[in-house]
Amino acid sequence: MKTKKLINNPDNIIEEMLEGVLAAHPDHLYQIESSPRAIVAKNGPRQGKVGLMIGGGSGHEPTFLGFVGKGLADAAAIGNVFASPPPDPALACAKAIDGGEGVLFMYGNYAGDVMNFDMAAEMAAMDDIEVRTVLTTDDVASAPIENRSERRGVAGNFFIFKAAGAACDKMLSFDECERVAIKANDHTYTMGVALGPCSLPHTLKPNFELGDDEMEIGLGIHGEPGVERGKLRSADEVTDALLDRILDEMSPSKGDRVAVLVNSLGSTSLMELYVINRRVKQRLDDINVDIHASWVGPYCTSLEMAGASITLHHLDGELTELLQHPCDCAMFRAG
Amino acid sequence: MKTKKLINNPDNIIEEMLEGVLAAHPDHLYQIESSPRAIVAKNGPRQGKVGLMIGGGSGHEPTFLGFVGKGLADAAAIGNVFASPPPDPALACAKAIDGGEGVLFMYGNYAGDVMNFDMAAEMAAMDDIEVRTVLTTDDVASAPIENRSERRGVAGNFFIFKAAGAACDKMLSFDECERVAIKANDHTYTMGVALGPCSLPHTLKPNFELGDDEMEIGLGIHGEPGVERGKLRSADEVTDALLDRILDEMSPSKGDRVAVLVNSLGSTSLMELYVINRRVKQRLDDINVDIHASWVGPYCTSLEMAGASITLHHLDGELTELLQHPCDCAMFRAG
Amino acid sequence: MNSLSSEQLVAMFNAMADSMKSSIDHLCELDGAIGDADHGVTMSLGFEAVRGALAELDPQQAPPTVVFNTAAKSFLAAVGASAGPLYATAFMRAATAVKEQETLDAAAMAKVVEAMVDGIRHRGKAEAGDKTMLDAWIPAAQAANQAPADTSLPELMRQVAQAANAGAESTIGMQAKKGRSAKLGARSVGHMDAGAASTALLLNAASQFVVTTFGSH
Amino acid sequence: MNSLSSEQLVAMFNAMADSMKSSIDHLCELDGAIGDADHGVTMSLGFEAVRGALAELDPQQAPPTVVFNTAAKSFLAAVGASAGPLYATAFMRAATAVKEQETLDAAAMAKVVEAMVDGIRHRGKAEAGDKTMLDAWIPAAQAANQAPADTSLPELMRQVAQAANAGAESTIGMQAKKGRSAKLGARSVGHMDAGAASTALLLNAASQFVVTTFGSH
Ligand SMILES: Nc1ncnc2c1ncn2[C@@H]1O[C@H](COP(=O)(O)OP(=O)(O)O)[C@@H](O)[C@H]1O
Ligand SMILES: Nc1ncnc2c1ncn2[C@@H]1O[C@H](COP(=O)(O)OP(=O)(O)O)[C@@H](O)[C@H]1O
Ligand SMILES: [Mg+2]
Ligand SMILES: [Mg+2]
Ligand SMILES: [Mg+2]
Ligand SMILES: [Mg+2]
Repeated sequence: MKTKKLINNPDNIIEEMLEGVLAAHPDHLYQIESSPRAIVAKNGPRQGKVGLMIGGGSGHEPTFLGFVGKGLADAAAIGNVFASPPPDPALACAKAIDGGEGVLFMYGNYAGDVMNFDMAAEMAAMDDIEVRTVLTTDDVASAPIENRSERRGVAGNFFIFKAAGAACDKMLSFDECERVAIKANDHTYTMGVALGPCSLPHTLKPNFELGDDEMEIGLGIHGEPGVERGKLRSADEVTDALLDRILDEMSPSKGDRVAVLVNSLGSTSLMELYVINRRVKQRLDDINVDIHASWVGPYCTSLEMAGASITLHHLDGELTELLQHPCDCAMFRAG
Repeated sequence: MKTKKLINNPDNIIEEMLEGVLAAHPDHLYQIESSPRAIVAKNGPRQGKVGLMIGGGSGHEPTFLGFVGKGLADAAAIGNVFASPPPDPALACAKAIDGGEGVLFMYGNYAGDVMNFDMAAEMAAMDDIEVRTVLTTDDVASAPIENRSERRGVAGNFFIFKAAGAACDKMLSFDECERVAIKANDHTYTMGVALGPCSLPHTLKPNFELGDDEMEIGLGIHGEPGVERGKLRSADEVTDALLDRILDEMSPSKGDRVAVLVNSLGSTSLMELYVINRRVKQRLDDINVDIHASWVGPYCTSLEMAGASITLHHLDGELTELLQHPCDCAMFRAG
Repeated sequence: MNSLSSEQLVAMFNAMADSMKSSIDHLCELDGAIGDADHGVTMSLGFEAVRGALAELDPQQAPPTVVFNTAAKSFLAAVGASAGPLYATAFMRAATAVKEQETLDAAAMAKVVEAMVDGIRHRGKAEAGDKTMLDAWIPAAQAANQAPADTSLPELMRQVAQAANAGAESTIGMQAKKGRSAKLGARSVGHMDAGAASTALLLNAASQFVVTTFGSH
Repeated sequence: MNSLSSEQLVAMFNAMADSMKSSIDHLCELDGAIGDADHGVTMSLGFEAVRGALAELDPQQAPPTVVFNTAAKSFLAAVGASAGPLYATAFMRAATAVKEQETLDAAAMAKVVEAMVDGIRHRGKAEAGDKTMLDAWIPAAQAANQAPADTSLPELMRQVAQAANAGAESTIGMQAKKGRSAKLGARSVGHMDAGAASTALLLNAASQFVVTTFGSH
């Protein structure tokens, strides 16, 4: 049995998606003609500003495309479904957004992405564009804390890119932008749970199997196996299991502030997400942690995967200011 | 086999969802203490302004809750999953948002909603609040054009509420607000397709059955049977089938302008929606119809149903201005 | 002659609540075929709310009219949907019909059933043959109305329930005209209407309760 | 001695493309067990792009080094992922290794395989035993390197393919250390690495092509 999808020839799906994106958001985005997988913000890049390029495999929409715009990322390099883009679109992005101050590459920590983006960075250097890279590693489940740098980047990208994008938009120096990006990543913690698989457009087959009554905690946003498989539990119990691991690492003090993201992996409904968000608020209230702001919805998906993730972004004055900094993207606005 | 969901006791799901919504959007929304299913905009209602109340069953989030805010709806009355709210929350909303100029009730045309909201309107009249009702009937598939008033209201609510909310926010008279609401509804056409069912939290059983390779055109946002069941076709073919019926009725002239909504019923991914949007643009380009703006995403869902709908909002000068009027809601911003 | 006290009326409501609770999936399935699959949930939530509200009453102080009015308000407040206004109006009419009565004998119960039908008809503006709960309620009221004056309460309720059963069955062949399933046209034929099905279940539960309470004569 | 012309080298790439195309589901399933289920799609898209780019070449004008360089660029541009940089680097190294050659005999093919391994190792920084495609490529290169000087091209390729098969098998027992599946730790044991599996398939297709072209000796 094949998963049903509203698609045409899967070989063209990324080009067709991008055509639809450009049709919907002509005021925000344009495509580089010679490198159509390079999507650039109409009003973002400018002279004297550090450029911010994000990117990775497709299938996580609105990540990455949706976060390109004034105040956030200047460009995104778009790969096939769950596959890093090759170096070419990243290089094209770097050239398009370089304002003479250097370009920051930010993306989730996956072997494929690192190889491709590093190749692009080397090529950019040959064109006298300085590239620095900050990998996102917010997925608490993907490696123990001692190996934080080995962790994957998942939904927490949202906060990390937001902070870095704000720093760039405020025309901070390359050093400062890089520092802020690293700090934002260090202050961001995500835990996810999957209830059901998704299918790649080419295969239309579930990318993993899970029992009819099972869930898997820590499963990656490409279906990579997680840390604990077990019987599905109630929303509150699952929320507690995810939060416990986050809070354990973050170890907030009374009066600390956080921003919250309750994210759908695809088919988990807003109704469920808000039920989870309710529990997050209860738990944070219990330990006297203030919620500065919350986002609830599909921000970093895995096609139609069922499940959700919770991200806490541990704020200080600087990160709060960056979070509040306005941005205007194709699929996201703030401030 | 039961559908897996991240929920607690289903008897409490609406209360828990609302708690999560209020936790996430405290600056936008409040709950009327004596009638907690009545959700009111913090900055919307004011003296001298016609109040706009929307509402209906839950499970369509961000419809209705998400469209409450300054510039759009002043309040929403929230029912159980797929069930009209009783009169009480609607009455409480009416009282809370009455600015002395009357209150407009707008909601999809379903027998249950009509009975409950009409009872609320009668009760409001006893409290000297004038209520007028404009039903949304944008679902082209749900009745022939001769019986347009029998049609259901579906994703087109988005444009219809937006226009009416803008009229109210501009402090137009009750007559004018009502006229605009009726006009916006008359100018809005939706066609949907379903690929898979959803399950109510209480039963966790699929609300309809569809063959492994089948789709159903015109299926309602509560799973009500549609007009045509057949083998799943390509995104372009399905888009054409939906658009053909819309364009046939709307019969736009060259140079006409529309706003477009490509909506996910729940688990259909943004990637698929943008592929569809691409085809919508191609078709409209072909007949020289201008796209003023497009929205692509989950705007009117049916829990985790798989499928999508296309809405065209046939613009004139007045409707364009209303569409552009700014609004600031919990889950939607424009302008 | 057999006559239901307020206490027994409350117990009858609880029996109906039990029946709805155990029929959630069945009624949702019927509603799913031509509607939105929630009728079982709605009816059960509604009757559970009624059960809860009636438990707050002191039946010694609350004549049947109060029981019906309490049922009306709690049912409506809990569920909305189509069933909410229809049953709330029905119960309010029943409350009016038995305003003077301390207990409910066969004649009073016949009035109750007829009043409920009036209420449902008034609220929903549907007609016989539209494929709604009315197609079970109308024959039920006719059976109550046509029963000879000396019919016992259990016998009356048995006939009422039987008529509702036949009425529910008859909806299978009908084409829907009111409510959500009306958009379906010919595709609605072949499925029993969920509201008619729940009507039959409710009246059977009521009849069974009366028989258990008073014996079958 | 048997020696592949540029035209035959292109045909060998096409045979590998065919093999990837018919293995999409199999390789995705392997990748799904411990990775992200896309390896079959990536490899097939990549080799189809190579097929397309090589079809544009005039093999009369394009020595093997150009074929390999063309393959590198088209593969990388089409797919990215992990496989993209790894195979692109491998093909570029192969192009350098055969820069002077008009045709590829057994010795040249041995150099190709060894150069590819160097490229993959350089790009990915993985080691033998990390449960990656290297665990199929390294034994393949060893087989090529250890073959006596007089080994025929078909025989060489047969040994190379066999070594890759054994290498791929050996990844089943390994714990992943590089790539997406590395996060898995002990749970990766028991599954064949998808990249090692595709390596074996590629080298078998190449070997089969050579045998078909030249006979088995
Ligand atoms: N106008 C009406 N008059 C009488 N009964 C109606 C009417 N509209 C709907 N019904 C009944 O209500 C039932 C559906 O109830 P329910 O599922 O609880 O509400 P909803 O239709 O709002 O989902 C239908 O099966 C039908 O019997
Ligand atoms: N650093 C590396 N060195 C060598 N091979 C690697 C490395 N990382 C991954 N691989 C190989 O790549 C394969 C996965 O390729 P593919 O699925 O195409 O890319 P991705 O991991 O980006 O989804 C793995 O099975 C493994 O054999
Ligand atoms: Mg991948
Ligand atoms: Mg309903
Ligand atoms: Mg229903
Ligand atoms: Mg992979």
